[in-house]
Parts: sequence; structure tokens; C-alpha cells
Amino acid sequence: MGQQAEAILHETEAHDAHHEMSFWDKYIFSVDHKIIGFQYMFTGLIMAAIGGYFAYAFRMQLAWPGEEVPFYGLVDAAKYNMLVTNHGTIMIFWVAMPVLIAAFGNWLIPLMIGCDDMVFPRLNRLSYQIFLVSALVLILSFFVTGGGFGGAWTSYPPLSAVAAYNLTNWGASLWLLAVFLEIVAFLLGGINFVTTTMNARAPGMGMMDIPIVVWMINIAVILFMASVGPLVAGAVMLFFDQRLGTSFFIPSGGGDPLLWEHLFWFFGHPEVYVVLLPTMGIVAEIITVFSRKKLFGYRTILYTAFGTGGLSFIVWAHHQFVAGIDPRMANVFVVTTILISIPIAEMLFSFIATLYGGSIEFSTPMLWALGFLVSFLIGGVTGIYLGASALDVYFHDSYFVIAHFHYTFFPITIIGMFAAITYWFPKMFGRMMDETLNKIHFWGTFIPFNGLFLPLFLVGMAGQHRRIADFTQYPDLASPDLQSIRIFATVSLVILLLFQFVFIYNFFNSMFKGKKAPLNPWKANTLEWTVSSPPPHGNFAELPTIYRGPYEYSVPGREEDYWPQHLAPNQ
Amino acid sequence: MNEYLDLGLITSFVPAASSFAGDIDFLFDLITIIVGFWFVITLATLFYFMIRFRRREGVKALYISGEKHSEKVWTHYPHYGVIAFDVFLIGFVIVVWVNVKQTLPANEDTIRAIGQQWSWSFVHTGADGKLDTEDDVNTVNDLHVIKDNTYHFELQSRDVLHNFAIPAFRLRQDTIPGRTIRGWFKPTISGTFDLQCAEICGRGHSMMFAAITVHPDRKSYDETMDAIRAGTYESHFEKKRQLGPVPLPFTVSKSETDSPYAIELAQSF
Amino acid sequence: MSEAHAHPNYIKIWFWLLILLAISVAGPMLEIPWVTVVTAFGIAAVKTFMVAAKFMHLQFEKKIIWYLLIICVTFLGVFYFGVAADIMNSSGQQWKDCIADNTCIEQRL
Amino acid sequence: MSLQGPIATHRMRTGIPTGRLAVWWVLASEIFIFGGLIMCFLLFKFNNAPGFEDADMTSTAAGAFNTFVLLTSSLSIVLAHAAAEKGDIQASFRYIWFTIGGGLVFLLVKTYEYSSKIYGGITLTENVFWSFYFTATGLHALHVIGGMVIMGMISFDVRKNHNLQRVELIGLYWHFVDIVWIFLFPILYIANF
Repeated sequence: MGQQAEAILHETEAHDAHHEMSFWDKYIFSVDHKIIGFQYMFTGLIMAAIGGYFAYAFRMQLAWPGEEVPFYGLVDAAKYNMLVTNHGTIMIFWVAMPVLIAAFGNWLIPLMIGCDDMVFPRLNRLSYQIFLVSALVLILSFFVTGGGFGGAWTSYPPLSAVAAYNLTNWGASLWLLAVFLEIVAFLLGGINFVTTTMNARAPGMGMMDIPIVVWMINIAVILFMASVGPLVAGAVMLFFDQRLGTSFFIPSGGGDPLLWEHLFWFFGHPEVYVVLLPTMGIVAEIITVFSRKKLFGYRTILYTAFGTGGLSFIVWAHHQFVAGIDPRMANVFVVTTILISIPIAEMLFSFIATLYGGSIEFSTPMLWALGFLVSFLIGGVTGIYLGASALDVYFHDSYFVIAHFHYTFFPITIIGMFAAITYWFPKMFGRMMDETLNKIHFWGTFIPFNGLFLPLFLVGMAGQHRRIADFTQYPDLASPDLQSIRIFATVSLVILLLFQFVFIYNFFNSMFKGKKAPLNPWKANTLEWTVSSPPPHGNFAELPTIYRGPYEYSVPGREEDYWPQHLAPNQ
Repeated sequence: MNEYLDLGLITSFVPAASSFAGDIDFLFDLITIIVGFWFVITLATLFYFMIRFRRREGVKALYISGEKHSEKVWTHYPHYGVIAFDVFLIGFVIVVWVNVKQTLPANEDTIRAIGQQWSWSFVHTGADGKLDTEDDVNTVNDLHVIKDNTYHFELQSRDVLHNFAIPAFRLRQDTIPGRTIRGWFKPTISGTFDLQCAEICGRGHSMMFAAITVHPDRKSYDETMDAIRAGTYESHFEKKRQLGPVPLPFTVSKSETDSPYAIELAQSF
Repeated sequence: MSEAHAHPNYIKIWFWLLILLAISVAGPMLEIPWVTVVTAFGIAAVKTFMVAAKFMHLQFEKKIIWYLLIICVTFLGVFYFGVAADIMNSSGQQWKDCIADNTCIEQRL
Repeated sequence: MSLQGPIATHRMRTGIPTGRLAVWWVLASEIFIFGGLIMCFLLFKFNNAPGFEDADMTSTAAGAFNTFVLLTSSLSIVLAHAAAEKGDIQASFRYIWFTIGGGLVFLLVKTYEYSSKIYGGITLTENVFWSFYFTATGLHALHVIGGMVIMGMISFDVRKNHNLQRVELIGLYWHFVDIVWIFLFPILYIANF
């Protein structure tokens, strides 16, 4: 379609948008990608609150076992299992994915590639609606007879497949159904993202002019689509095992529980990169803007992302080193696992190299981005311990794994989310956030986060394994020293959670009462900063044409230290 | 291998009580040194850049694309270093792995461990050194071995996945229903250690732990076996278990080889 | 609407597909294992290729769709071979399937 | 070309129309779902899991007939696409309904097979082979039903000369369903290999 036709169409569209829309059409059943992005974001934030509340309940139980937890009540064994299981499930499927991929993907992709909406707006809405139903089904599963599912987020059969083993007949099935629906929602959403990026880029925007965050979200979505298929088949099989009495995964009926482990981790490991890559992209955007530097090695970062994605498909069995797989296979997977550190290390090095020679401003988004680099580095290097099969014999399912895992996922999900929200807030709501409160929130989250998870490395080294409601019964683990480490971690968690109220207050206060934001408060290059804040339906008053890459900061010979993508060379 | 390198990072928490525990501790120390080196260098660079290149009036940032070869080397050299260390590490890891999991050295005795919701049943071979004979000794949640003897273990499960984990031995292995999984260990320190179930196995997972007692010599072991046969043995495990104040809704069975099934337990609360 | 391209003779392709179908049904009747495998899977592959190339117009499609489909099949292959060592065997190093030879402890279910 | 929806939908940077590109992505993710299921089946099969000799008991004739039906309906939907491209709306409409009829025949044969198995006492829980049989064919049948419903909706659009490109899109999907069956047929119906 020619640009002229586009311009005509755009005019009629803009004209159509003038008629008044009811609240329902505008905010609930909207097909506008930005509103859908908000819907994902707020649902994700609410689910994050639930997940955090669960973490609070079971950490309190670990610190002061058997005592009534304030605002929760007594945590017994069944409740403890339910809490840890659903904490994990919620944080990965209902927080990390909707916020990082769906919310920011929806919000940013059309704006950053310079088009007026997703290519399939109604499919987009459907994807959110399915996602919402999945969240409701999950919440429903906490309240059915027998309680919520308590077989860990990996849900290994036969425990998850047989009600007599897990004692949560309906909880387990609803949990599985919720995960299934969530996957379907993201498959639909993902197809939309990829198609949009492939087909609807603004004129002039070549493959190497796409902002890294859009690239990363797309790679993540493709990884997700490719890895989740076998798990969808597996989920149907597991559901039949639960409800119809088949035995795909039950050995006495001829099935094999190891098959589920393979199906799950074939998805589960790429999933780590599915949530990692969007945050890497967000960080790339932020550090370039706040150090006024061109991204160091755009292509390198892109290729390492592809490399990581490809490699992530051949490392999955490192989750199963001691799960009864053939030990010879472990040698293959240990090589691939250690090798995956190479592209990721290269990517981190490139980010650090971007800072060289910069003019770094420590605003809150930049603090979050740097905080991400520091803490993800800890998460990354501790992964080497666990990828080493022989050492995994000791560390498998121990608190060392928990600490490592949270040192990767907390920076990815929570820090990445806050980095993105604080960075794009002016564009999303047209107002600035309060910088002082933001900084208080940053330090109040970052320090307790380390106070929470660093001690867990120590208890992990002491041989404490995960998913246990009360360690004081274990003679070797009951020592007061270890218990005081646990208490320290719990206190850190409580402090961390309390500081989130600062954010909530700041978020809503700034949303309604904050200082009006200028069009481009950070002086960034990418296209979303050229539209009014908040952007109207249809985004661009005039659809842009692209003349250069997204990271042309501090170009020699230019007075301004930034050079937006849409400005023609003579401007 | 820990005679080459011993930082004592893990042994300050848990004793190294099996023959391969030292190898695994060595790996931990080795990785700590390598990874620590990279970690410190990277973090130092990051912080140096953050401080050195903070915003100052009138100083414009450099324009570096990172696409030129002369610029790329700055990330490539450290990157080659990472590859070299990775290869070096993989070598050590595989050597230890082959030793711990892939090979079965000649043994003095065999034990069988059966996981079920939520207790461990152990079968000791008795005098003849063979399983599945008349003189087998069965115990619940109480495993007895002799110091410096090499043991093979056979793991089975009656219901769900469990994990046979002895942190002091640096040993973990899942048990899978429908499979027999073999492995070995050789205790080197006498004493009593925790034996945990390290794979979530249902409601009672938190309570599914046992004790492994390493006897200093055969005499002490035989006396214990006789006491178990006669029913007069008071389990070290029972003495040591301090039930915490958690109101877990059941207790683990004490005497029979078959502890009550999940359903019965479920009905009791 | 897509850009115009020459339509192949669909009836002819359909006719060939039916012949292949007849072979894949007749092949196993010889009861020679390798013939069965070749006729069952070899012909399934040929039929798939014909349907994809002609009916689905992959012949005229951009290369990127080919890459996409090839990557899909490759990853499935990776999955298969990664899992085969555990699931496609009844014994391996340090483990054996004990349901088959009845050496298992009695299962609860 | 009818101009509706956002401009984004009508851009074509890859040279592939957006709808068709999206359908290819749908098919890619479907390949993983059915591929995963078939891989699991083969893993059990080659491990000589008990029960897989029951492949003898499935009716090869019914399976072959269904393959024939699906191949023929694939032909008719591609003819519908060709007709739509030429602008022959009535022919396209007829071919689409011929395809839906093919789907219906397929489902009838399927129902006959299911009911004869279930009356013969063989259900989903018989053994792992039958679990796979019912799961795989059931999932496939759901795709057939879904395809028929969408085709029915599209056919009326076609008659109004709306969205003719959708004939090709549903065609792609239908061919994929056909291909899945081409693989299910040998693994489930052709006796032991």
C-alpha cells in the first residue's frame, strides 16, 4: 500500500476516533494496543501483589515456624506447598510474561516501529481476555475443596497426575487449565507481535534500525512459540491423566514420568530466555539514553540474542541431571549449558562497553538498569555452579538453586519492570514520576533484595533443600546460626515488600497529580517519544518515515546530542 | 581432588563424609575462583565506568558504534577468556561426573532404598551380602552403613518421584516409580547424618526425612542389625528428631516397613 | 488478496496423492518391516511435501517461510533425540525399567 | 482491497500479506503441538511399550477412506481459492461448501470408528496406545471442526465479495490439518512397523 493511500486512510481513521466512546469501549473492550498493554500491566501488577503476598506468608513460616503469620494465619504443610507452587507459577506465567512481554510488547512495538496499532487489534483483545480468564481460573483454584495445587510449578507427575497422591483433586486440574489458557493467550498475542514487527514497520526502517527492545521481545516470543508446543501436547496428556484416568505419565499403566520432565524443561529452559531477553532490551534502551551513547555493537547484541535463543533449546536437561536421566546424556548437556554463558557474557560485556566514554546520568530508570546489570551478573555467574553437572549433584533442588534462580528472575522481572515503568511513565500517562520517591523506592528494593537472596546461597551451601515447611526438624539444619540466616532473609523480604507501598503511592499520585511531562523528557531517539503523551488512538498524527538507527546519540558535528529516528537528514 | 585446592567453603557448613565429597568441594572451590575472578573484574569495570563517566557539564559523550574491529576486540578478548575458562571447567566437571554417577566401583555391600509418601524404607543385605534373601533387614527412615565400605544403592519408588539426598555425602538422586536406579557411595566419617527427600512428593514432603548412621566398624553395625531384628533397637533417628512446633497434621509411622499410605494419612486430618 | 501467481494443475496433484495413498495402504500388506516403514513414512513425507509445495503454494512463497518451517522440524528433531535416550530405552547406564521385568516394588496404583 | 482496520494491517514489509504471514506462524506453533504429540507416541512405540501391537485393531480401511476424504477436500479448498482469485464467487462458494461436506464425512467416519471401539470395550484408558489414539485423533478432529466452522463463516463473506483473501488463509489451515492426518494415518492405522 502506498504512502499516499496510508495518509488518506489515516485521516479518515482519525476522524472516526472523534466520536465519544463509552467507558467500556474505551478501557475494557478496547482494541487499542496501548489500552491492552495497560490491561496486561495492571493485571500483572495485581498478580505480582498476590505472588509477593504468598512469598511473605511462606518466608514468615520459615523464619518462625509454626507461628501464626500476621495477615495470613497458620501455614501448615498443605498450605505451604500451595503457597510455594503458586508463588512460582504466578511470578513466571502471570507476572514476568504479561508485564515484560505482553504489556511492554503491546505498548512499545507499534509505537517504536511507527505504525498506528497492532496488525490484528481484535486478536490482541482476545488474547488479553483469555489471559484474564486464565488468571481468574488460577485464583479460583485456591478456593476449591482440597485447596490449591501443591506439586511445585514444575508439576512433576505422578504427583500432579493422581489425585490420591497430591490430594488436591480439583486444585491440580484448575491449575493446569489456567496454565494452558495462559499459554494459548500468549501464542495468540505472540503471533500478533511477530507479524506486526515483520510487516508493519514504518517506511525506511530496515532490520538494523529496529530498537533492540523490539527485537528482543520478538525473539522471546518466537522462542516461546517454538518451545511451548510440546508442552501444550503434554498438558493435554497430563490433563487426561488427571481427569480421564489415562496413564501417559504413570509407570504402572505403561507411561513414563520422565517424559513430562523432558516436555516441561524443553519449554522451561527457553522460558528463562523468553523473559530475560525483553529485559535485556529494556536495559539497552535505558543505558543508551542515560549515558548518551550509541549502543556498543548493535549487531553483536542481536547475534548473541539469536545465539542464546538457539542454544537455549539444547540445554534443557541440565534441570534433570540427577532426575534419573541417563548419566551419559548429562555430559552433552553440561557442555551446551556452559557454552550458553558465552553469548550472554558477550551481551553483558557489550552493555558495559556502552557505558565507556558516556555521560551517565543517574536517574531512576538508569539506576534500575545498572542494578539489573549488577544483580544479573551474580545470577549469571552462580549459574555456572549449577550447570556443572557434578556440582549439581550437591546443589540440585537446594537453596543455592533458589538463590541463583531469584538472582536471575528478580532482576529480570521486578527490576526490569520497574526500569521500564519509570522510564516510559511520562509517555504512558503524560506526567513525570516523583524522582525522590522513585530513588527511595529503588534503594528500598535493591538493598533488601540482596539481603533476601544472598543469605540463601549460604543455607544452600549448608545442604538445605527447597520446598520444606520447617527446617528446624532436621537435625543437621536446625542450628541457630542457620535459623538466624533464615530470619535475616525474611526480615529483608518484609522490608522489600513495605517499600513497594512507596512505589504504589508514587505511581498513582504521579499519574493524576504529577508534573506535566514534556514530549521527550529523556531526549531519546526512538519513535515513541515523538507522539503526544499519552498517545491518542492511532498514535501518530502523521505516520513517520525512518532515516537512521535508534541509537544515534552524541553524533560528532551535531549540536544536539541526540538525533531522533524520524528526522530527515537535513533537519 | 581437594588436596589441590581446598577453600573449605562447603565444609564449614557440612562435613565431607563420603569419598567423592572432596571432589565436589574441589569443583565448588575451583568454580568460585574462576567465576570470582570474572565477577570481580566485570563488576570493577562496571563501577569504574559508572564513576569515571558520570555526567559533567560541557563534556560530551564519545561516539563509538562498536561495529569496527578495533572496537569489538574490547568485548572479544574477555569473551575468549570466558571460552577458555569454560573449556577448562567442562573438563574437570566431566571427570568428576563420570566418577560420581557414571561408574560403579567394586562394592562391599548393597542397600536398597524405597521412597514412598512419606517415608523411606531401607533394605540391608544382612550377613550374605545379597538383597532379596531371608536375612535381609528392613528399616524405616533409618539407614545403617559401615565406614570406608563402598556401597551400591538401588533406588525405587512406590508412588511419586522422591529424591535420595544425603548432603554430607554430596549425593542426590531422584527415585522414579517404575525404574530402578543405581549408584554408589563410600562413607568416610562415622556419625549420623540427615537423609532428605529432596523432590517435592506431596503434603508430607517436609516430614520425609531419615537418618543415615555410619558405623565406625563392622562390630557396631552387626550389633545394631541384631537389635533391629530383635526389635529392641531404639532408633537414633527417633531420639534425635525434634518435632518442631509446626502443627503438621500427621506423624510419620515408626515401626512397620510399610508406613501408612497417603490416603489414610489424608483421612486422619 | 495475494499477488497473482500461476496455479499448478491441482487435479493432477490430487491424482498423484491418491496413487501415493494406495501405495501406502498396499505397502504394509507385504508384511516386510522395512517396506512398511518406507511406504508408511516415506510416502507420508512425499505427500506432505506435495501438499505443502503445491496446495499451500510454498513453491511460490518467500524463503522466510521455508526457514521457519525447517527450524520447526529441526527443533522437534532436537527434542526427539534429547529425550530418546531416556524414554525410548528400557535400560541404560545405572538405570533400568523395572515394570517390564517385574522387579519393581509393588506400586500404590 | 477493502480498507478496514488499522493501517498496520495493510503494510507488507516482508512481501507476504499480513494475514497469510500470521497463518504461517499459527501453523508453525501447531507443528510443535502435533509434532510434540507424535514424537511422544514414537518414543513409546520404539520402546516397544506394551499395547502398541493394538495398532492392528484399528480399521485401516476407515483410516484410508478418511485420508482420501481429506485429500479430496484439500483439493476442493484450493480450487475455491483459485476460483476466488479469478473472481468467480459462486464457484468459490460451492467449493467451500464441498470442503465442509468433506469435513463432515470425515467426522462421520470418525464417529463410527470411535463408537465401534467404545462399544467393543476399548476406551481411552485401555492402554497407552489407545490413549494416544483417542487423544491424537480427538485433537485432530477438534481442528477439523474448528476449520469447518470458520469456513462456514468465510463462505458467506465470500458470497458478499468480502475478504476474499481469507479463502486462501483457511485453505492453508485446512491443508495443515490434512498433513497432520497424513502423519497420523500411518502411525495409528497401518499395522506394526
